[in-house]
Amino acid sequence: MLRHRQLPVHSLQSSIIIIIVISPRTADTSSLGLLIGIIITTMVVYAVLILNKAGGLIYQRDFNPGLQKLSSNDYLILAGTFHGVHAITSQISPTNETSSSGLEVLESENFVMRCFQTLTGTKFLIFAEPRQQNLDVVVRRVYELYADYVMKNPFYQIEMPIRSEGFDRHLTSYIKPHQ
Amino acid sequence: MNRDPSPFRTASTASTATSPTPKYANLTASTNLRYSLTRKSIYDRHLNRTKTSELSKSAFAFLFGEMVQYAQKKVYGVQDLEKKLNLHGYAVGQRFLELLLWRDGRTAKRETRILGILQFISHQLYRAIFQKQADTLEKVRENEDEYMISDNDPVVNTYISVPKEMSQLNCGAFIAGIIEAVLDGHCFPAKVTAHTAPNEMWPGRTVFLIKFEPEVLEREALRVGS
Amino acid sequence: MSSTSRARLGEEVWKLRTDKINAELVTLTYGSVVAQLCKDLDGDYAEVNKQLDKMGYNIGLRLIEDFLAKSNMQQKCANFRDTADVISKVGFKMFLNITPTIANWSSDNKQFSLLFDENPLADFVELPDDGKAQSELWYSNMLCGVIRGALEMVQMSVDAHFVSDVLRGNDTTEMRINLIRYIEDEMPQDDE
Amino acid sequence: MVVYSFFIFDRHCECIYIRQWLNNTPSVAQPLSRPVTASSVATVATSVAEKPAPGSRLSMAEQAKLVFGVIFSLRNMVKKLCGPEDSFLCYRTGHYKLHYYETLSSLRFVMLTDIRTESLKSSLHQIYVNLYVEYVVKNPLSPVEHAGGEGVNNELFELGIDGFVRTID
Repeated sequence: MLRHRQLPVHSLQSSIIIIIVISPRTADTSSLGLLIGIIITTMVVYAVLILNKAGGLIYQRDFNPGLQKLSSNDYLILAGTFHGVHAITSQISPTNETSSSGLEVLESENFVMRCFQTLTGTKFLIFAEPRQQNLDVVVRRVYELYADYVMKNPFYQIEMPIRSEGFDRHLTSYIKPHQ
Repeated sequence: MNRDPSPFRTASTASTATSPTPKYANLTASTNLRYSLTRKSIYDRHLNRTKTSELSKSAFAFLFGEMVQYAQKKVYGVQDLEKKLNLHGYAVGQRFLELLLWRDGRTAKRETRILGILQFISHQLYRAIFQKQADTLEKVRENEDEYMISDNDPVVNTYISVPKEMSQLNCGAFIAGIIEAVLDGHCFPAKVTAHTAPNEMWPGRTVFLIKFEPEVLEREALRVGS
Repeated sequence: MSSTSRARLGEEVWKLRTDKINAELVTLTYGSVVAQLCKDLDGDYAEVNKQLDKMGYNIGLRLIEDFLAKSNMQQKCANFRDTADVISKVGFKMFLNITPTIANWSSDNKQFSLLFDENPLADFVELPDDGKAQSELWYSNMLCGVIRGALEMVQMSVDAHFVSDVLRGNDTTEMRINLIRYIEDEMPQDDE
Repeated sequence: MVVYSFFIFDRHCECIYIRQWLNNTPSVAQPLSRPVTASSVATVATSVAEKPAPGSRLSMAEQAKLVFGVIFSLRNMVKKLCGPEDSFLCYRTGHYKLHYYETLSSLRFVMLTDIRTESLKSSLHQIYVNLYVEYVVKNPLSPVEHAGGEGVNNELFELGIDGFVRTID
């Protein structure tokens, strides 16, 4: 029952192929192309972190080996530090733009991190293999899954740590096949 | 047996004889309600106006979620919560049944057999509300009075993750309430409950267990006999 | 962004990025919620209004994320007029498939009305003939709370309330939205 | 490509050199007339350092302090997440990109550019090897430590940096 379709590869590096799989199993039934797990064959996502608007860590999950294992306390500290740094990175902007965004992409020798801050102040941090250019696609999809399986879950309390089996499941089925 | 908690009336007054809907006696008599002179009242609008209209599933999910949260504040334990959701579903089911039968018009027929009514639920009713059929309809082998309708992915549960400490809860109790109302409306009184029964493909698979009252089975036996 | 491009965005999100559900299910479920409140609060409609607003507010706090995620809006609105446009043409469009008319701007551009030609929540509804519901109950009051909650999450403190409703025998259904203030960005403490 | 500014921090976390360019034309160099450190800068009231940098709401000294705070935190974060072998290279916001290079002797070179600029890791390394070592370290008149930027803002180094920025262009 699997139907495979290939989409035009726009704005992405040519080495990256997006295959859209319409599967009766995918329970995330967003419309059209979003029903769908997007498999980006060359991408490896290491981890996903979510910070609430006060800088508190509300979600941390490793998907592939690549980062060190930290204690949960260390993650909390890291999140708090990053939250502060993020605010300063917009302050030290040398340009005159009025709406100054904070850090969006961070690169080290061994990983790249995409940070997406929503207009509500929630931050999504995606850690992946170095030199990934298309993490924007991933981060948007993670935001959508968050809107669906965290925000629409009546048992989730806003701003609190996310313990949502549905979110875990859909995130895994979206991110894991990337390797 | 009026389980309808609503002080409101639905616009559809085409009642099936058996439906436990409120009395409509004061509808025509002396109403003190004000109506806009320039706007059509609900009595002037065609009942099929919204037959095919759609809203976003998100809107429903948020509304349903808030309903669950509100109900949760006033209950003792999972069973009580499911009961509340069941009652909400019941109120919705009563009204849907009216609409459905009215829309069937002349082709509407009264289901008199257990299998008939269960098929009506898992096909027509399910399609009308959820745009799909229920996934299976089975008889419980051990118990004469029990049947099961299963739904691999109930619409109300799509975005819900039940916390571990409430693992017995299935918010599909709302749909169970809808089913119960429709059975009641057809004079097949029954208790309907929702149970999580996941399989590998469908982690949210839900079974609605329908347990008929004894009189239903008695009547069925008589009809088989005749 | 112009008003027409907002409208286009709303259409696009509704058509391509929104899962749909039977409208009557939503309508009847909302009715069941209101009915339950009327029962729980013993017909104290002022309290029912308050509770509906509160529930809406809770929804708004969450719904904003769905709105932003699906509409892919990443820029703050330029001004409150723009915000009104987005609420009507994108927000209402993508959740309830309606675009209420924006009208009656105050001279300082901080207050406007939404006129609801259609209100899917109120299809099938007639208020109880008890002599007071029609003058006390705002049946769709949850919508006010949703707007208040959602805007608060994007740094706008507003007041929203209905001023008329066809269910009460008025010729229009009108919601008034009033910008109280923009909430300052929360900056982290400088803990150096 | 546009280079906005360039900072050097020494092993004491002190800012020993700041340079700013406006629209890619070299602006007047901004030597620091008094010691400016990440920790002491707030209290130092000096002429140049306290003036808001062009195109910025902050004085250059304040900016240097914040820049150091950011790179220091991010550098530590990277090492925490990926082990001490890993090193922080750069980040970008919607408006600018910050490039970072750290020597084994804990000198830190930081360059702010527009976001289209490719990685400047090797360029910063070149600045270290060809300019800093040549004109500062080997300069017999320059002190070993550069408190307040002493000995860094010499003419040859300045010219070298200007020339270099033009070549990156």
